[in-house]
Amino acid sequence: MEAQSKSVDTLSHPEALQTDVITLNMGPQHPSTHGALRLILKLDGERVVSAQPDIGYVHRGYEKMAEAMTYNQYIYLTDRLDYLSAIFNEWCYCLACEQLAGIEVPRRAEYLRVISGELCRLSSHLVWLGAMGMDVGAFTPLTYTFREREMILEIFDLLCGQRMTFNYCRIGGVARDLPAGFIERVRDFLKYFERMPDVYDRLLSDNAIFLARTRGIGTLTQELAHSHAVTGPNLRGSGVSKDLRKDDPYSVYAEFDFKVCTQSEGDALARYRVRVEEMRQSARIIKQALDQLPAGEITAKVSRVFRPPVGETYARVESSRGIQGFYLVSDGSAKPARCRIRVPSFAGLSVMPKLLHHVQVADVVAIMGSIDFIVPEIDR
Amino acid sequence: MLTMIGFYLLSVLAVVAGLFLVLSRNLLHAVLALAVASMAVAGLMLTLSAEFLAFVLILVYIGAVVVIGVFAVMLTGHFDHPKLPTSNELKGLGAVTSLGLLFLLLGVVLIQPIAQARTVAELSVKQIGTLLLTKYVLPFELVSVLLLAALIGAIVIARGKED
Amino acid sequence: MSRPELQVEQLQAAFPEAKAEAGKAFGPELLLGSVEQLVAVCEQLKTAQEFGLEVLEDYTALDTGEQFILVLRLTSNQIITRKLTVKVSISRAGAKVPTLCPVYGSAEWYEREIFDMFGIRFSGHPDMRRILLPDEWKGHPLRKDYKDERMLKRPGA
Amino acid sequence: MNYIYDLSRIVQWTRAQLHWLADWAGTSVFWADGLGTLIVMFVLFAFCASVVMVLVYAERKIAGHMQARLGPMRVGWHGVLQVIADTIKLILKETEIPNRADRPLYRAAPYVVFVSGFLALIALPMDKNLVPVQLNVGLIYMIAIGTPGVIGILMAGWSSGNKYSLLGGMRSAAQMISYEIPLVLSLLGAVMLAKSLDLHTLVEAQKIPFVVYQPVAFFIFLISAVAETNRNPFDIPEAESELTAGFHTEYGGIRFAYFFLAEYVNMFVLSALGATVFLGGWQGPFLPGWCWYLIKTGAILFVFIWFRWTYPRLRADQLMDLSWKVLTPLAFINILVTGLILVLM
Repeated sequence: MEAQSKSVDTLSHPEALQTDVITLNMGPQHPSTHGALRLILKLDGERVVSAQPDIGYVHRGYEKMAEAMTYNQYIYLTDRLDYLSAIFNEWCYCLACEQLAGIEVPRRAEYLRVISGELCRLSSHLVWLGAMGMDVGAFTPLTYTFREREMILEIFDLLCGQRMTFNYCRIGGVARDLPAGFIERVRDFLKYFERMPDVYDRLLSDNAIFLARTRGIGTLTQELAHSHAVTGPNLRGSGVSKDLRKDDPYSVYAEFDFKVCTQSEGDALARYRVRVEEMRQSARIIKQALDQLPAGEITAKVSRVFRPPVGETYARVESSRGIQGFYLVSDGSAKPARCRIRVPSFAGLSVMPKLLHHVQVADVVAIMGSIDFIVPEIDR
Repeated sequence: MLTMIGFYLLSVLAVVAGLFLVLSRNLLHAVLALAVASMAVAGLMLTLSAEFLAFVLILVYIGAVVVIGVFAVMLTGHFDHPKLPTSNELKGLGAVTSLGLLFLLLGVVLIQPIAQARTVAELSVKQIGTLLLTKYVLPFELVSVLLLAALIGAIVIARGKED
Repeated sequence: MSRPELQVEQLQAAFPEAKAEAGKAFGPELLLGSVEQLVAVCEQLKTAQEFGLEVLEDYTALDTGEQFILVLRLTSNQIITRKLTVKVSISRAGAKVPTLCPVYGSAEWYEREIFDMFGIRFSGHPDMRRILLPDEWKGHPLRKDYKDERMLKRPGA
Repeated sequence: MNYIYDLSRIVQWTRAQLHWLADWAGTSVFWADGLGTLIVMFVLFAFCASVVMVLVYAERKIAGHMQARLGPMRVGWHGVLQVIADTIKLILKETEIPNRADRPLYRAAPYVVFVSGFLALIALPMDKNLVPVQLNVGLIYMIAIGTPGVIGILMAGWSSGNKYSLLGGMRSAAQMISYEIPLVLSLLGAVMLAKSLDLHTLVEAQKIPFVVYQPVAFFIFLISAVAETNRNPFDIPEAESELTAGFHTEYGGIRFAYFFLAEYVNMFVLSALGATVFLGGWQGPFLPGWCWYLIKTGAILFVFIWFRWTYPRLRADQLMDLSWKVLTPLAFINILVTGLILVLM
């Protein structure tokens, strides 16, 4: 109030013209936080001074729950970590169990896992693509990508009776063999889907406004990516060709011919390009897997009560968002002594304060969208 | 008759809004009162069939002055404190200025017969334009230069030192 | 950078105070003698040419009942097949662990999570708060001695 | 020939009836004029409401078909009654006022915004003899009367007591002010050609629509008009992914409906202005004038809708850059070139 009664010489005191920094709580209920995430933004006008994510709104104690459940009981829970690409969670968990007990998974089961996993990657990237368009203000791509995603979900419905939380993988294999007509259905879909990445490209990446909104935005340098353990498409968008499917092949990935897509820029556009290209590669992998699908058993002989020997393991798979890891410690009983879940989004989000430093409010949304995190997975 | 009723209603509105503008403790309300007052004055001009002036008044006073005012008030904050003083140490000077202005205006009104003011108001846009670019070209250009200087000055102050 | 995989002998030679083993889970295992070495060892693993492990992929803890074990998974983004597990035992009674934040950026959140779940405090951490649980939560759930009257007993357990 | 479609005859007839009524009742012409004004206002409001209803339905349908879906289908044939159902819902809804709101401003804001858009309608010539108020500075009126809308948006943004609203309101006002400049400048070229600010004369002067002579100006006008109405790709004030809904985040029920109404009225007004100044207004062969007026306005409106469902959103600073660094200089150059050609010819 003193400023009102005394005249302030603004030229010699520029701070008198300074505007207040306002604190803006983005979330936990906000359309672009993609779940119950709170982002505490400090704004100077339109510019972000600091951004601090606040997580834990959907913490369900997954790691604690594992200690009270048998190995088999836990499988269906893992679906609810990254619900957009649920197969990878089950797959990774089952992989960890199999490593613990030294179980050899039949080749047909591995193929089925690859097919469902890559379909899942497709659907997850489709959701991401639509949401990314939405975040920068284009509503239309969402309806297109959801149309295709719906087809994939129907395929999953056919495969395991569920659209999102599949509960398909089992320790030692998968739950069911392919239903009749499945292969034709997937082939039809792939034929249809072939030209779709180009359609999305025409919708978004040929658009000058989309380019202006994403190029040079939220640049994730390699140093930052290394330091914050960023993995998956985000890392590949920064020019690091790291893909477990290629570099540390698990399952039967070594038998497929596909490319690891990278972009060197590290900005939101690069991450977008990587994901669109990954969709093409996933489609290729599915096609090869369908062609080479071997006959045989779909599950290994595993006793009903799964009791792995004492020991520990750390299994990793390349999920749609990066490296998903399960660290299981067995004390010889039917329940894990410790189950640690390494999720890609956790690291992806921890880099956020660095990426959001000194950007504009509108870019916050674009950057968050381009990083592609899943809140239930972060909170576990 | 309709115009007469309109004239008196608008006059009352203008005065009330003006008083509210001066007396309100909430800066934002005050600025908005200025908008209402400008609107009322523009309406008065319409009743005097000075359409062009009326719309220019709306454009400049509401579209520019009031909006900038609202921005300034919002950006500085502290605008609705109940203890906000409605006067300051320049009270005396302000009184003298406004009284002087009042007498000046009264003088003009008394000297000029109303009828003549009517005809002036009925000048068409074309005539105003012609006058601005012939008879009053020098003041017009001077005002432009002044405004330009003010604009640049404002930018210099707002930018501050390069950081 | 001749050999992509890290060798146990190489590790043992570089860190004589620690114990290197051929681990089964995730690359070789390096068992540190004391937690004070942690930062220096990680610094060397990250910066030294022959290791180049610049990614802290995962950092978690384990409650064995008698002690806590900190488990670090280090990988490299340059030589991608490279991986290493670093383990260090600490006492359950309020041991102070030096923070890894200056070495690995990802450690900041991982350490907050370990604190949240196990109550292990990290000295020098810039923001030692709970991360997943609410700030007013009592206890640290992943400790084996954690009790909560709201916890349900599963039938047969 | 098009006797029955000539709406201006209905207007003349109504006026004659009113005067006859005044004579018959022995009252003065003043009352007849007053009653006439009321009728005009009522008819305009009805027109305005029906235009908005048609527009909202059209927008939802067009959006639906652009997005590989159908749009509203349930209420009425192909969902034609959907808008009415929505209106009823909005009217019946309980209106709440946030605790931290500045109540008088909060209440007033939607009406300020709406009235400002509505008043612009009265100067638009819809047909040769069909214009509610004939103004010889009609164009300046159209530009001036929109400005209180900015104040209304600022009022809404500030009085809601919500940071998102405040940011949205400020962005909106900044945007509208910035785009008003190229918008006005783009219209000047046409004014120079017609040598008049009267919308009626402007239309009459267009034997060939001015868009042929002034393509650049029309382009600038179109972009500025989209920005002026805060629609995608310039819907930064409302940017639902960042600011949830901008200045009307805290509004609901009938007050929200007024904002909604205002948005579409503004869209219509600007499209109609574009049709009047650049596309030759009510001039056209075969059909009666008001049909041409509606067709041309509809064409521009379709472009508005098309933009919205195709483009992503620009960022605030990119938006300002576009206005100040591209459109404004371009508009000035356009005026200069037009002036030069007019002088030389």
